[in-house]
Amino acid sequence: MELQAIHDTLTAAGVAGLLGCDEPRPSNKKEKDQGRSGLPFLMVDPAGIVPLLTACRDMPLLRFDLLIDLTAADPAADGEDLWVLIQLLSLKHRHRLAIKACLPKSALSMPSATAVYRAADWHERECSEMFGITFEGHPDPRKILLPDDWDGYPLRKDYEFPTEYHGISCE
Amino acid sequence: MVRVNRYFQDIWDTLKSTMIGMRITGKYLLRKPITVQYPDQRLPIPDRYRGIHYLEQEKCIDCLACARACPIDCIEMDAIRHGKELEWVSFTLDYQKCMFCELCVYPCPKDCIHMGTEFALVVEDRSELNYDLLSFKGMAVDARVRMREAEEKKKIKEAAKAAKAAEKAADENDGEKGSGSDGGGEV
Amino acid sequence: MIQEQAQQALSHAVHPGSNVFVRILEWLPLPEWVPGWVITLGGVVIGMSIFLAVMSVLVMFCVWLERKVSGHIQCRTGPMYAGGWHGWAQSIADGVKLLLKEDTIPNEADRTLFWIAPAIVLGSIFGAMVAMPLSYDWWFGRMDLGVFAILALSSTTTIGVVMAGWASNSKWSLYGAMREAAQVVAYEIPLGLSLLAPLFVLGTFSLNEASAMQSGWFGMKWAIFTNPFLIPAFMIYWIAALAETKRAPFDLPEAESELVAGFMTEYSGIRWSFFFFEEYAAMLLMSVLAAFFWFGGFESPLTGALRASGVEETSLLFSVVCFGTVMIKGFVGIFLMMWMRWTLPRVRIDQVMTMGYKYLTPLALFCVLGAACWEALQHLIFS
Amino acid sequence: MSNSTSDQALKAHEPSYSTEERRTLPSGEEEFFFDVKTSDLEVNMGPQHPATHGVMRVLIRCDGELVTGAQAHLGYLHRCAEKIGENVEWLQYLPYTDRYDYLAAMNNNLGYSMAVEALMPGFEVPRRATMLRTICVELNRIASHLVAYGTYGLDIGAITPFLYAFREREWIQSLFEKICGARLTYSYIRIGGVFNDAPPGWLTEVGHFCDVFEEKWKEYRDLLALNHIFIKRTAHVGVIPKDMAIDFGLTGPMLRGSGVDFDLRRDMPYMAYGEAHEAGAFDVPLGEGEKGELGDCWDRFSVRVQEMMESIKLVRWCLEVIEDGPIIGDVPKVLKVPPGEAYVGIENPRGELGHYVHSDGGKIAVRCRVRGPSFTNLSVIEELMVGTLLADSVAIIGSTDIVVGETDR
Repeated sequence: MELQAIHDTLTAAGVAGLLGCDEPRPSNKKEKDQGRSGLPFLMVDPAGIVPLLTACRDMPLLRFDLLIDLTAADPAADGEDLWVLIQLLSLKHRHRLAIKACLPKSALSMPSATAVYRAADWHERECSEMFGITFEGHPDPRKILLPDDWDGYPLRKDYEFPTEYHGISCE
Repeated sequence: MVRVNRYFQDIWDTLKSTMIGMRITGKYLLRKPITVQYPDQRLPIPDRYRGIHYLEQEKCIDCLACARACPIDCIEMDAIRHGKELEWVSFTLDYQKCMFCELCVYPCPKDCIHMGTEFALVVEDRSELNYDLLSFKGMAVDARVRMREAEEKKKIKEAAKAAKAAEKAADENDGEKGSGSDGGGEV
Repeated sequence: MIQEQAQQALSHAVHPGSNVFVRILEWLPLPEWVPGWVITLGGVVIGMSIFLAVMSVLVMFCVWLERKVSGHIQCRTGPMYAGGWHGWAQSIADGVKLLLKEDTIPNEADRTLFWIAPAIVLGSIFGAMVAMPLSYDWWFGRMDLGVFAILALSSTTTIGVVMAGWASNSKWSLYGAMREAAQVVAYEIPLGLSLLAPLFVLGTFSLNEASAMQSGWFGMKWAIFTNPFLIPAFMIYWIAALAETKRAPFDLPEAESELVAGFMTEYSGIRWSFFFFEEYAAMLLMSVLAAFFWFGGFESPLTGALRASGVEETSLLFSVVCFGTVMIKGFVGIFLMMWMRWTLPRVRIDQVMTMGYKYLTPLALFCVLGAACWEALQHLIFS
Repeated sequence: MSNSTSDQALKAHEPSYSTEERRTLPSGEEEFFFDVKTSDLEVNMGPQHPATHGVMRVLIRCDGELVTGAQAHLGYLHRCAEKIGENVEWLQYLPYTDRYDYLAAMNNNLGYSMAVEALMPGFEVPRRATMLRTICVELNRIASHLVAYGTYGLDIGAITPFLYAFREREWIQSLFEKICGARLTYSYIRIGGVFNDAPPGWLTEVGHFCDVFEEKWKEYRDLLALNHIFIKRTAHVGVIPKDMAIDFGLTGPMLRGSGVDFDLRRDMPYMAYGEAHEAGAFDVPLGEGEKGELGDCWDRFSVRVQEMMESIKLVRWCLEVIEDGPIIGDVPKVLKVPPGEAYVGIENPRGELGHYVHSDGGKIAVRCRVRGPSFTNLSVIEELMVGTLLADSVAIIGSTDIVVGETDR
């Protein structure tokens, strides 16, 4: 199913928190628009992620069984938002869905998806240590790849590389 | 009864599959080993092997294309320009960093940096891993041999080409007399 | 008839013969004034040295063989350099290396136990080997209950292993030790029971006598050919022996993919090599025991031929042939152990227990019963 | 032996134990009780342990041989692959992709290249390049599954199958060495196509390899997969039911081992796989619970063993249809990728390898996310290991076939 159809299906089911589709567009030199290539995204409100994912998983037309990936991106150092990106896959209908939720850097907190997909568990742990996003309701919010005492969020664009770690020079 | 059956089935299966396994291992016990005794015997190394680099210094124009292409910045070069002539100061490749990805070879406009077949980076000190690629220094023996062979081949090719060109030029000369004979007849 | 046969067999098995120690002393030109206790002591010392040397060489050969066999099974060559021809000196080189290695004891270890454990392991297995005759005429310690001595002493190694595991103060070592204890206790039973079957047939506990009992049929009256129930009994014995010697597929005490190196995780250098030695010595012992009770011991057509041509059993030639025969049989067994090791995956601890108690023990009992019935039947028919 | 302080159940249990107790019986005699104080044993499996397939640590709480709790600790091999992706040029990141799943570097190259190609509108990979890619990827899948096969044998205690597997793997590596010059970190499949064309005679040798491998494959199966001890060790162990596999987001052989019929190559075809499937070049083997329950370790192992054969079929098909032509599309030396975002998932030997790349039109990626299949597949072990024996926990870790370079990236 194409993204627009998925969006319509979700809207018809009355799922809240949909903010439209972000579809690729060809470049337009007249308007100095470079265009955007690649993959279409479903823009959603981070606060309503749990009911949305539940709907995606349970609606017979969608049946997104697998949460393939949950990650974040910091598009610009001076930008105001972080993006949380979720990739879903349906085994039955063989289609994918990419979800993008914009989180303001001032309030990096969103509900955890672990109740819907247990696959989200480790992905959220990684995401939160790398970007500093708090996933509320996560059962085990420890760091996963980084040491427990690591400062800063390495994948943020404004991350400053440490000069030393426990007396070991990082230069 | 099912349990009794399974009891004896288990015994039978274990014995049978053990025998099958021992037949396979026993078969290889009697075959010739496939390994070679490494330092004495060596397997052939293919031509495309990505080993330690070698540089054709006289071709290099100090354009830094390879250094820019390197993902880890392990190539450094320095040369002083005297008009068209280059006076080389250094061309170093740090094998502590190098990951032999061959990305430096492709962008070279003069096709002068290559990867050789030598792979043993055995040194007594880490600093020795900073190889100087100039004037065959740090280049493996077989790479040198290969380079010489390639040069000879090239020379033969060029000679053949030149001969052909000369012939052609001669033909042309025959055709239209009076035109200049700058066809490149000198070899 | 059987009794006659037995008496005839025993008549040449129990010839006066003598201990290797005493032989050496008899051979030495000692003056008469030397006191008796010096001779005895000297005999013991010299005898023990020879014994240790012979056994060590055999064990080292086992180690080398293991590496070659495993190598060729895996399409490799095994050791090729040390000593020249196919790395024959690899074991010696390794021994020297292990001797020179730093001897480390973990800080938190129980030093005394840590120190004693390898000695117990090696001591008990070599103690058991004393009961192993080398020929009708050559032996170190003559025992009428040789099988008992071997079984008893060889299972003492467990104490050493448990000690090592406990003393190392490492969790993996502890696991290894506990597994060893459980496993060896479980497999003592089928091992003993399956040995009972040939003991019935041969009617003796002595290894010498067992061999002599199989000397008929031109040296081919091996126990396994005389009684069909001895074939399954041998298979049970073999599996139990693998478990006793901690060989794959029963190498749970050291299971390298689960327990790192099991009870010897913390051992290094020469102390570790003691455990290693023990394993191969135990293999040799178990194979030789099988050779004595199933496969004719010293007997082979060669001994039959010698006997027919009137060579004395006490002669040097006969002894050498006997020794060679039993060693060849023993090494065939060792080779079989190695072949199995490099073929089979490891079983799990609960499966080890199940196999020991639920499969091998009842089957061994059945074999004993069957062997006894067969013997009785034979007796009824032939007498 | 450290006591667990975090386990509430254990704490609540503790007061009932006592080391020594004295009480007077009604008859007036004094009686002593000595009770052995027991506690669970916490064992660190790793970071350096033969069963963890790399530097990973699993903290196991054991009651004797029984595992009562497990917690995986990752990050020992974290090499900042994603951060590096944001700091080097598009093409320069290629050698780094070799290094997260170092057993299937071709697949990583392919995943990354396809993700970047997805950002270049209208870009098409030449046909010969696609075929060379498919051959290399499938050969690499065999090589990777051979390691999975061999090391799983090691975990279970059989050493010889490992060396047999590596014998064929060495051959595959030599083939790769001939085509790209490296044995492990290939960097062969690049954005737009492949680096080198196949040298003369290479395709014939690949065909020869396929013939030989088919025979050896039967030996693999008989020697290990059908060995009764091996079956006893792996069947009924680490059972992942269908819904659990889906809930945990497992992919690849882990998912198929649980009987879920899904393979990206067939169901969401990329490259030439759709065409290959139509031509009947490959099937998707599934776990059937043949020797135990559906979704046990044996099923997962068996799926991998069978997939090797399917890959051979695919390679054969490619060798049939491959034709001459260019091996790389028109890609500039310094690549500037149009702005956009793309997520491309491909079927890695371990499952879905996804790359999310975000370009702002420059020479360097804004975000380069790697979704490693091992990472997700590993998350299931904490749950699986509880209630098994220590030896089973090794079998379970082995059956996930993780590459720690990829879980930690």
